Amino acid sequence: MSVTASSWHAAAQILRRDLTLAFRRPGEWLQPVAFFFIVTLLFPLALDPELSHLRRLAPAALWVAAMLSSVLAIDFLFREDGRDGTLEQFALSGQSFAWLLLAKTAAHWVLTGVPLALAAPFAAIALGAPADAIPGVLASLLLGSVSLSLIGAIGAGLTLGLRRGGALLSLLVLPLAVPTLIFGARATELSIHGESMAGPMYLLAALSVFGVTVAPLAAAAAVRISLE
Amino acid sequence: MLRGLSLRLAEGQALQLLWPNGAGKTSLLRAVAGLIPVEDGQLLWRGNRIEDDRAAFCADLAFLGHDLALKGDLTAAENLHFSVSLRRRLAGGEIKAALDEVGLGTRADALVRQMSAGQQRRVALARLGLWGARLWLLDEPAANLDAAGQAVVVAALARHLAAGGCALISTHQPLDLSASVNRLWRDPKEAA
Amino acid sequence: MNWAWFHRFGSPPYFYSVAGKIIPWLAWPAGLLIVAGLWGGIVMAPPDYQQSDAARIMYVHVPAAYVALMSYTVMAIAATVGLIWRMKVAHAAAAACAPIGASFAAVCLLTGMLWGQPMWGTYWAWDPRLVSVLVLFFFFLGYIGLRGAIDDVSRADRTSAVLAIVGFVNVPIIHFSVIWWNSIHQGPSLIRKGGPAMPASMWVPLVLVIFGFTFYFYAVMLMRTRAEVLRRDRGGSWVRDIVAPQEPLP
Amino acid sequence: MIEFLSMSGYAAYVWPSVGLGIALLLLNIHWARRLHGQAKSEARRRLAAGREA
Repeated sequence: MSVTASSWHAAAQILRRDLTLAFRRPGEWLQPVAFFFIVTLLFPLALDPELSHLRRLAPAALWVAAMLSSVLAIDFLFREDGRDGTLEQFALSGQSFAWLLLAKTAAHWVLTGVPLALAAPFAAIALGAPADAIPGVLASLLLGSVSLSLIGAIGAGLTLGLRRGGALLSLLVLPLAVPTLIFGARATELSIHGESMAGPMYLLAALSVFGVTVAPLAAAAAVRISLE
Repeated sequence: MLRGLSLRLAEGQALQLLWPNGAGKTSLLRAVAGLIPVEDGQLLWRGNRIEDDRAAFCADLAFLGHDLALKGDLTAAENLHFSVSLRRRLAGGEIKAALDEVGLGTRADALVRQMSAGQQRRVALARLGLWGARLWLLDEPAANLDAAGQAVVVAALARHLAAGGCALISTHQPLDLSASVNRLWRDPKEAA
Repeated sequence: MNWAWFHRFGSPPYFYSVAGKIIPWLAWPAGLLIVAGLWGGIVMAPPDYQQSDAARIMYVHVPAAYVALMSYTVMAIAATVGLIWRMKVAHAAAAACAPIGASFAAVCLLTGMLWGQPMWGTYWAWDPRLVSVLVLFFFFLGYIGLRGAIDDVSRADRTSAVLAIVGFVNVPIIHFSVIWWNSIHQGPSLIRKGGPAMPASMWVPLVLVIFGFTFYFYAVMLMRTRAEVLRRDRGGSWVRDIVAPQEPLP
Repeated sequence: MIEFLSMSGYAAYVWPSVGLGIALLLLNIHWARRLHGQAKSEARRRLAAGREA
């Protein structure tokens, strides 16, 4: 993957276009955030609403909800561009295909990962986390959602040729996301207890870096096959 | 699946594939573009094997398939701006001029979703000129177009060929491109 | 080095006939090794001084875990070969590995649970190795699901090959993250580490069963691959000679 | 003999495990053979259909 000035230009165009499209149709990216809220807020209803109990559960609830809503959102990542021929034009643009898909994944992260991370502190407070934990919760979900989006891009590429990704997509993506869940939930837990979350955050960052190098290549290979 | 094909295009030449439906016109165009792997055989562009330098070939290539790669929620001008920017930087006024050429100058700021199928195809045709590619691969370029729209295709092709480009065009309906196209290929079994 | 043999294996009729000849040479040693190993482990070996006779579950559990991991490795290698050299036989082999691996992973999990109940007092403990095998099991399911969801054989082959490779890259990451996770909040009461080194009367049968299972895996894998190759080439002329050799041509 | 079968009280865990292991080996052979049989019969059907056509 060779990245030149014109590839940066192309990537910026993809980001700009996807953000423009999203703002013209806000429903699509608001839905996963709403879903995230609903799932986290189901936990107190299913459990007992004692805040000290909920606090123990908060990291798990936040991260399971984040993973589910990210899988829900990822199905849209390549689907529309695949259907209307845009991905074909990406493949024929002369730019590195993996690079363009990485740009699309980045746009997707801005539209789903960032809102999710911004919503998480509210959900965390509702689950009994102290206000001091807000920066930690925000940071851990912000970083963790990067690798969730990248793993999701692989899954979205693999299921692009299918009529519906659905349950199969989650079966492919969720096992791959186990490390993200472990380190992310641990980071959130530490921040809720007011301890240093540096350790798991480094590991989350490592996962993201690894994802940036591997996921676009795998997604590009899978998408190319589905374009035939 | 296609077998035993051989064809050659020179500068300023356009070849119209008038094969019957299901003969593999689309597959041939997609294979030339590199979207489908060629199992046996080779593709040369300017004398070099395409897989040796795909980026250079893609820079010379404009592909217009069944799917127009237009976003309904973007305007015609925004769509053009995006698809050209993937390849090169645009100068001011280029998009306006290109839309004028396909007769959509007044519709530049209309959402593509609100256009008719024929108008959408014209937007896609405007893109071809902006790319500045040498080789056009057009799959049914005149689908959904009325007589005036077909004239737009013919004029665009004529400009392209006069500038030294070449084109490979598939049409199943009797589209008269004789004003610009100089070779016809009616049956995949004939050699061309 | 001469690679002609490698390319010959890419030809379905050659593979079909050679694999057919190899299978008995794998199956007989497999049967002998497994019978000898199980006999040695379950009848002859002394009971473990800590776990008593429950430790005999090991003679099924450990080899099953080993084969599950091995079949994932073989699947990823076959998928890579298929993707790089466009070799249909390799894709067929990768497809053959998944159901076998899934069944061995399932048995590994079930026997692990049967071992856990008397030893740990619970059928399921969040032991990192058990969790890793569980994730491996889900990988196999996802692979089988993806393959089944794509109708076009060639596309199914290559798409699932990408998944196999991605999963293979991730298996070690998942394994280590699970160990790390386990070390931060697992109570120490459940899992006893190692115990004393085993006497030869215990580990020799275990090694025999592991070798036996390995031979068995390759035999069954080749059987499935042959079936898969036959199914894909069902219109080919060599298939006609196999399924209806006596009938004269019209 | 009964002492051996009782596995010093762990019979309920040991024997099902051994059973699972043996069932696993037999079933995998059975499935592989069935797959082969299906592939053959399908090829035969195709061949017959090809001759009639």
